[in-house]
Amino acid sequence: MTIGNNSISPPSQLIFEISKPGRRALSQMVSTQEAEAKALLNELPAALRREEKARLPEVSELQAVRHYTNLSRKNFSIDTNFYPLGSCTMKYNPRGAHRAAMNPGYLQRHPLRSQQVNQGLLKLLHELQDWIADLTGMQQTSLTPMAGAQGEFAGIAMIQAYHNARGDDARTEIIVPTAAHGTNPATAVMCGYKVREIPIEDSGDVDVEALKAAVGPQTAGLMLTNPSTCGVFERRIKEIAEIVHEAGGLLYYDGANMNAILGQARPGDMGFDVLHLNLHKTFATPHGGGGPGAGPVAVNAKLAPYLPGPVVEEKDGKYEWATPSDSIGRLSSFMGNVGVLIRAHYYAMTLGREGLTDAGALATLNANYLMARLEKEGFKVTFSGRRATHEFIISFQKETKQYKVNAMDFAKRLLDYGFHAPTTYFPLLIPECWLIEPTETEAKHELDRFVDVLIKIREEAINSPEVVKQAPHTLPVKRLDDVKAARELVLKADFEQIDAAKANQQ
Amino acid sequence: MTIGNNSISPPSQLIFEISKPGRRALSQMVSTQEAEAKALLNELPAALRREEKARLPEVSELQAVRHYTNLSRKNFSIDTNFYPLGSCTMKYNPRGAHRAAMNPGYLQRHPLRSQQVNQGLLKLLHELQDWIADLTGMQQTSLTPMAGAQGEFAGIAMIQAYHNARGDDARTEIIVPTAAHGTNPATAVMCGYKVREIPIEDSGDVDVEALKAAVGPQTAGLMLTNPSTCGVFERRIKEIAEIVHEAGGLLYYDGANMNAILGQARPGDMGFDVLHLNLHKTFATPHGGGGPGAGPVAVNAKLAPYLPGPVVEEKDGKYEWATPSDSIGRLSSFMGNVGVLIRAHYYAMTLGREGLTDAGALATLNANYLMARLEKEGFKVTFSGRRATHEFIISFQKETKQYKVNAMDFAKRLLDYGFHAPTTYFPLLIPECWLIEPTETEAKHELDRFVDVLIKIREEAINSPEVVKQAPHTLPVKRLDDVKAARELVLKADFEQIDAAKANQQ
Amino acid sequence: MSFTPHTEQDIQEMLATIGVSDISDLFDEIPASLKGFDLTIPNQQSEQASSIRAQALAEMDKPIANYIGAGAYEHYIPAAVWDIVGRGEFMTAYTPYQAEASQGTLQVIFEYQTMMTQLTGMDVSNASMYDGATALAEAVLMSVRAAKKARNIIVPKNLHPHYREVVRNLTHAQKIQLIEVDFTSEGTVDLSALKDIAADGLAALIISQPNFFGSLEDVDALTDWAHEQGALTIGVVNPTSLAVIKQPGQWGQAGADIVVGDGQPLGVPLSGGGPYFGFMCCTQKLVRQMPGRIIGQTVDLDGRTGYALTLQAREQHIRRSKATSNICTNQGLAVTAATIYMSILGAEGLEQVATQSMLNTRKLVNGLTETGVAQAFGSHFLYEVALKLPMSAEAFVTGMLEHGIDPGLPLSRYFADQTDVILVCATETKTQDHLDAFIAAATQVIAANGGK
Amino acid sequence: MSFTPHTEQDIQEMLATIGVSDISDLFDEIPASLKGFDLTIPNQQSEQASSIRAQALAEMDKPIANYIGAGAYEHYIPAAVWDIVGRGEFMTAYTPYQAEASQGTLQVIFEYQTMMTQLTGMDVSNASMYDGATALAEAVLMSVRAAKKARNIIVPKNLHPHYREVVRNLTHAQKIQLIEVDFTSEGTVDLSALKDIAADGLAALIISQPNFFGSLEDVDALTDWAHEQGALTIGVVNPTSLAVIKQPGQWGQAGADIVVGDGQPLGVPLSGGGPYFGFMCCTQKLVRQMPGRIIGQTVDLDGRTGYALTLQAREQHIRRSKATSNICTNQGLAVTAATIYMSILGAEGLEQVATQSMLNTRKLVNGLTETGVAQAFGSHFLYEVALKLPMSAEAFVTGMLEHGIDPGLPLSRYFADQTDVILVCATETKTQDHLDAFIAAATQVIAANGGK
Ligand SMILES: Cc1ncc(COP(=O)(O)O)c(C=O)c1O
Ligand SMILES: Cc1ncc(COP(=O)(O)O)c(C=O)c1O
Repeated sequence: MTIGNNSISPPSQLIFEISKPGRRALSQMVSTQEAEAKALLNELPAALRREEKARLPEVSELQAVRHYTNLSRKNFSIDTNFYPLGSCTMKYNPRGAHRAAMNPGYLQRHPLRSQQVNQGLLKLLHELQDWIADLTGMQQTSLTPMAGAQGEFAGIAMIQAYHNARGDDARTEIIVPTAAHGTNPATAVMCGYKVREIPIEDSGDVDVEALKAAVGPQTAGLMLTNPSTCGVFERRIKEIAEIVHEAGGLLYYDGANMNAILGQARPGDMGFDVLHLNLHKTFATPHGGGGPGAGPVAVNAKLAPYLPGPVVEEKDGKYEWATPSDSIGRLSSFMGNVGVLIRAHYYAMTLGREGLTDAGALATLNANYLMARLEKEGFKVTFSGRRATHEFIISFQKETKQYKVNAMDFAKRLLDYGFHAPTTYFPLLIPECWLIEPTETEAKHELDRFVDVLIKIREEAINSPEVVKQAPHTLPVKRLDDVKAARELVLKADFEQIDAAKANQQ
Repeated sequence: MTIGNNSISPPSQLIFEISKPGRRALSQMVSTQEAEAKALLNELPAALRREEKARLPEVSELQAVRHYTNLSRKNFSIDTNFYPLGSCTMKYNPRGAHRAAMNPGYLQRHPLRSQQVNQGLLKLLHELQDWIADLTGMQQTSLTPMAGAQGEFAGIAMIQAYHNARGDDARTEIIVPTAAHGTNPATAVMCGYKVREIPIEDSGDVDVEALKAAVGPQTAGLMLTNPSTCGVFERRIKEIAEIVHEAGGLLYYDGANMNAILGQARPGDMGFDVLHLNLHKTFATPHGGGGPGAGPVAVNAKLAPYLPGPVVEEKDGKYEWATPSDSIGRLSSFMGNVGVLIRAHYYAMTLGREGLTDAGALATLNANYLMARLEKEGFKVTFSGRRATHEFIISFQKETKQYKVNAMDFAKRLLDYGFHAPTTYFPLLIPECWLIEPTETEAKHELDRFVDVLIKIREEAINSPEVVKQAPHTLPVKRLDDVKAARELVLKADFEQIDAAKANQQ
Repeated sequence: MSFTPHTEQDIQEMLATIGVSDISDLFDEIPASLKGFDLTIPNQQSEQASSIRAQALAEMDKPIANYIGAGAYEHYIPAAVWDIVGRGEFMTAYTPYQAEASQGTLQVIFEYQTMMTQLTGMDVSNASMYDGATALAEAVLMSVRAAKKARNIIVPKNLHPHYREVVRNLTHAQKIQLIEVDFTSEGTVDLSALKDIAADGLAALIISQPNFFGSLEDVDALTDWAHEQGALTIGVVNPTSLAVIKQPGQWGQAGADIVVGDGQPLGVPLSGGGPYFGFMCCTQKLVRQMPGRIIGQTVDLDGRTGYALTLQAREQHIRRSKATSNICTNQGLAVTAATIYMSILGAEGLEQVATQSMLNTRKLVNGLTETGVAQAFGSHFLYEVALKLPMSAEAFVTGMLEHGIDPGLPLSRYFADQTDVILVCATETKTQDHLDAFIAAATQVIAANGGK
Repeated sequence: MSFTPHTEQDIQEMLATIGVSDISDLFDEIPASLKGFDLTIPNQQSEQASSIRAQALAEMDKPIANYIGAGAYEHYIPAAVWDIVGRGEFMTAYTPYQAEASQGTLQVIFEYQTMMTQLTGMDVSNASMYDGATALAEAVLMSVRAAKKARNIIVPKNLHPHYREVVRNLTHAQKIQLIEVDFTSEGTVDLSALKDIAADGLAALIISQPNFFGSLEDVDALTDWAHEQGALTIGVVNPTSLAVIKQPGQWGQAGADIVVGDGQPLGVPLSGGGPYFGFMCCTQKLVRQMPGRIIGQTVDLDGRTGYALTLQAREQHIRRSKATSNICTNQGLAVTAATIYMSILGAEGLEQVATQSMLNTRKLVNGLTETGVAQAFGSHFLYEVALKLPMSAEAFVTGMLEHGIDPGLPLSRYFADQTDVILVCATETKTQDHLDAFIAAATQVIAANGGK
């Protein structure tokens, strides 16, 4: 007798399995001049024409709607679950911002629309540029980078351009702490730099002595997040800035963690020369299951001439696209992820200075509260004794040893209880860790439930470890075999198999 | 070891349980003049003022979004499931129609907007009036009735007004077949009539002899669906019409089943004098979990002067609200469910005459195919030998006797397999029945799966009847106790209990 | 074109299974004389073409600043509301007949019922009626059922004229006597006229608070008077206003018996006239007389809480000709919107909506004083008010439309003698700029007409 | 104001648990010198106020008929697409790191990968890049990684100028040599010029089909030439066009090696410039050099099919400084839209979009002949074409804007000598009325400028 949902419902079909030759979502019929239109194909030389149609799905509109609606239901999301993914700032994405971005007035606008009829959008972007500079303590902003990583690229490219412009071209290294996000070293390499890693201390702060030893005439710059990915505030930040500046390097601020210090402290005041923000984190735009985001960069006066273009400038009440004098140039096809920028503008406009400050404060309160509660319940907080910022780290090293139930097992079991797992195994240098970021939009009640569930899972780990190690049990699939996925690469649907299965059915 | 979703997730909370005094979805703060605005309350006499605030939820925007998003996920719906609910025409609700109705140009429009600036909407409604008359073979339409039942009221009230106007006021009875939908007799009573029921024959057709015996000078009219709720076409419809007309009565057509004969036959040609359509069925507007629908009425020349108002008239290219000369008057606050009417207009405009005809044809094909397959698999088709229309009836009388597993048990178990159940125990006169309406927007593959699952459930009924009798097992709740619901009426949240539970938690 | 998924091959296979050769064979029971007509409805077209046309129709009329209330109110609706309401699982579900597969809809309605009882101060609520006017008509029928013999209903003349008409049209076949009662120069019910009406056969008194003119009634006195006559009180209220004025459950000594109204102000867009929804609440005593769907809490086989349609024996699909009403499909989706709207606003938010609307309407009245505009009736009002103009109200409307403003509803459309009175409503959606624009335009229009 | 749910009581309880008395204590590790600045960003406001302002900004500019293509194409998007994409479960999820809780997103991307390989005729696809230009830059880096030693890339001058610029800016730090090659009077790559380039050190040839001028290249010859030199071919294509023109997998003898482009035409609104998404496909051989996320099929503990991120060892979050790219967040939601769009249209629908667009563009060209407008280059084109005007293109744009038409992109903005050439595109969204209006307006504008 099998009654579970998993056991009686067929496995999720691919849209290609639903497809049937000759079927059309007929409402999408485009043209009443079909014959005339298709005849044009004959005017093209045969060598240029496509011979066989692509095997795209042939489904009705309802089949498509039902298929993708049901697929969506297999996701955890902010709208359905607590999602305390550290470093990712999964907070509420205001529906008002979504509405603002979906305004037909914007949706229909071509990126190269003549500027005299594009003033509303340019004005909006100009405001956002100003607000970002204001909140970060910088002087000027370019909104074009498409995500955090591209913001990093823009920043490091500007640092490079700055040194080059001064003929200071023996600087070949970017310094990055070991705890840094993977995009930091990867970016430095894309910009042609060598990466020099420096360790962090037990306190979570950068090892300043190691930094001193690392800087020199070869130092182009330092990339740093603050608060760091260890979930603590880099207390000696001004000293760090001085060390790097004295060595002739510049400081890049990875703004992924800016949510913690919104309205509390500004990277510009700390001594950073350039930064990016992840609007999809700090400015509450949705992550979309992997993007789009936006990673605007802001700079101090030193780097302003190098900003990537286009930026928006105001002249006599008219707005126009412009390219800074020594710009590192264009980094993407058009003007960045405008729809994301509209959402961020809406968010900043609605919260205003009080709201943004509150967001940082309550994000920090939530993290510190959750950390305090977990520590009291006997979980191992990695940087105990420090303030949590908007996130903090716990480690399951002890549980892994004692019960053979590791951080990933705890994470998977958490899914069964309806919570998305925190970030696992990041930063890489802390064993069996979780980086937990509750964000300011979660209620105390939710945090308390989270603690209760973790306690329960720990009991399960002791009493019935297999339940935890084989988790999840209640999701559309059980634990997936990652190794097989990478070993026997299947990266697209197998039409032969689909056709054979269909032939069999008949 | 409990791993099922039901066992580890807490029961669904009420929004009031999430609520906390003093919490606000702050983005909804209305006013920067709050003090000034609230001071106005003091100008009202104390006796008119509210003393204690209503206990509405106090939640954040995310809490509301998450709560209601998650609640929605506990529904079956057309967008997620095959939903072959007989008589309800659960077909695909085009998203294009939804977009048309959600156009801000309409959403912001007050119902009493000055007509000179309301021309677009009036034109749309005028077109829809014409199209409905055209498709039904009638002369004129009023769009105001809010749903099928109100359409019926309008129709019977018009019949009454017609007789009254002719001084023919001894007509006190409305004839209704026993298979009729409950709204028919209920409507007749609301209009002050006595209901006279006539039986149907074994073939599913109305017993014409019984009808002959029933009619007389007391007959105000007959209410009939065709195809009937037995899922067959009333073959002697013209004879029936003559009998009623000769007795001085009029014929009302309940258009709930019009989907079957769209473009194939027209009630007006059958001899009906008045009808309603359920736009939420035949014209594919969504049912919304129980409405809104729209039940426009269309009439022949005899009844045109009595149509409920307002209707839209055109004069020299200008459109205006008007009231027919001997109107039965206004039946609702404004002008019917305009948003539903916009969707229906879009649907009719998109499908056009070919598409609407196809819809009827393929709805009929789907029903006949499903009926043929089920009959071949040994299920009892009630009106075997007849053509199915867009729906048909099967009966589980045999299974109920043999395995003690009844139609409701089969229905509940079907839910476990991801299909919504057909209409159960309707029409009331057929024991242990299902009324099955697949609609034209479902694919053959879906119908085949339905047959496979029914076969499987029958096997379960034989081999492990308890599984079926206790079904469903995989939904958010197991079988619910209807009797308790009616006996121990709990019709709202119990705040005392909620407060006590909260106090306990602390 | 249609939204059908059938391939030609599907159709052939299906026909073969059925045992016919053509789809037309499936219609062979339809008499030939009924077939073969021509339709005049246009040809099919693509979604793109339909979309262009739908949008063109919607934009045929320019947006206009609306100051009409009169039973439908322009309020700001948080973006979250319809984003959630529009989810397929809410929008494309049917009435929750299969409770286990409809817990979403059912719990929403249960929460809605709770909220409505809180707002009105009544014991129970149903799951919705079509709209405010039909809800009132059903309340009248309900009061007559409850009263057993009495069939007289007092209908004040300051009740919304559409409501009066709908009550008449929906109840007259059931031999119900509607007795009209006049209003005073304050615009409120004439208590002395009331006292001339015989208690005999009186089933209910209808009280509209605020009434059609926006004036506030002495609800305590009216309620107590009705109860003294052995009649029920039926309150007709604006739900938003209940955030600030006395809830019907507290009217007089014993409270109202049935409360109805239009739920549109609670998160439902104006949308040219609907869909809105009617709400209906009553005392516990009357619950079995209530029409429409009602959701009850219950438990499942495991003892888990769940929700289901209940008291279905009142309804037409079970009780047929003996049902409390013929209503079947109601306004479920609009109710879902209202439930989410109330959750996001809360009582405090609703109070802000009401008080800011009051402030805006007052600003308008004050701003118009100079032009010679004055309140038509002397009574207290909230955010809708009848204003006496120094010119014809219809001419005023025509003039204001030139300025892109639909300034209100001329009372003359319902009360022939009130040619210079207009019903005006400025809700919280109006900014100071809007109000200033109204005042400036009105000043011009009135001046052009010869001034005050 | 913020979207926080904390009550004052919550805050006090939480502070007590933490053991501090004020939230400001939680920031006591931040040096005092960093605190206490003033912000100039405006005060908080309500959703209603923000909404009014957001809408006012959006409507500051009137809608305008758009005939610009140049890398972003106006196509009709079925309403269903964004209704489903906008569901919270798609929109508010993160990158699918926890595969079991992200099967929705993962399966969508797996289906997307399949569709893109079908459309391009390539072996594999990744899960998206930022946009077309960055995808091309990544393809260049990828080709250099694959080539091991060779670092020269041929970039035709008829490649979209923005793409050329982005390739330069994103690759120059890695010492990649970009060799420009000219175009002929037909607007297509000058094969003879190509032959002058040394095969030595050649990593790849970029082919844009159609190219920036809308002209179709001899892709077979170009592909074969590159392969003969031992270089890879990188195709830059418009995905919609692949419904009608030869898929890159079939170019020449062996097919292209890497194919990129902007996915925007597949159901993503123009939206002022984004978010769009870049797609990237390649041969199986190159898969491990591919940047970005890739989804693979696998099984769960029960043997059930499921999907997961795979080949993560290429990515920065695992491989850090040795990663194939620094890309992390990509354009997932736009990919979801494209997947649903392609499902609803199918190959047949996409072909109709392309051919109707071709027809419309031809109608425009034909309608303009009388005014002295002619094709600037003689080659075959699809639905984008460079037109030579009898007047300055910039002046033409200014004139057409008066008629509510943004008529195309003056080539002079990128090619100083092409002052009278404009790049025009009329997709399937244009009706005969639109085209007639364009022709009438253009006739007037040209006449006003002295005629042909
Ligand atoms: C600390 C840190 N830096 C950089 C990034 C990269 O940002 P994005 O994913 O927007 O490219 C992230 C986000 O994942 C991050 O958490
Ligand atoms: C046959 C029949 N008649 C009448 C109705 C009543 O229509 P409505 O629910 O729109 O009032 C229905 C729908 O439930 C029906 O199926």
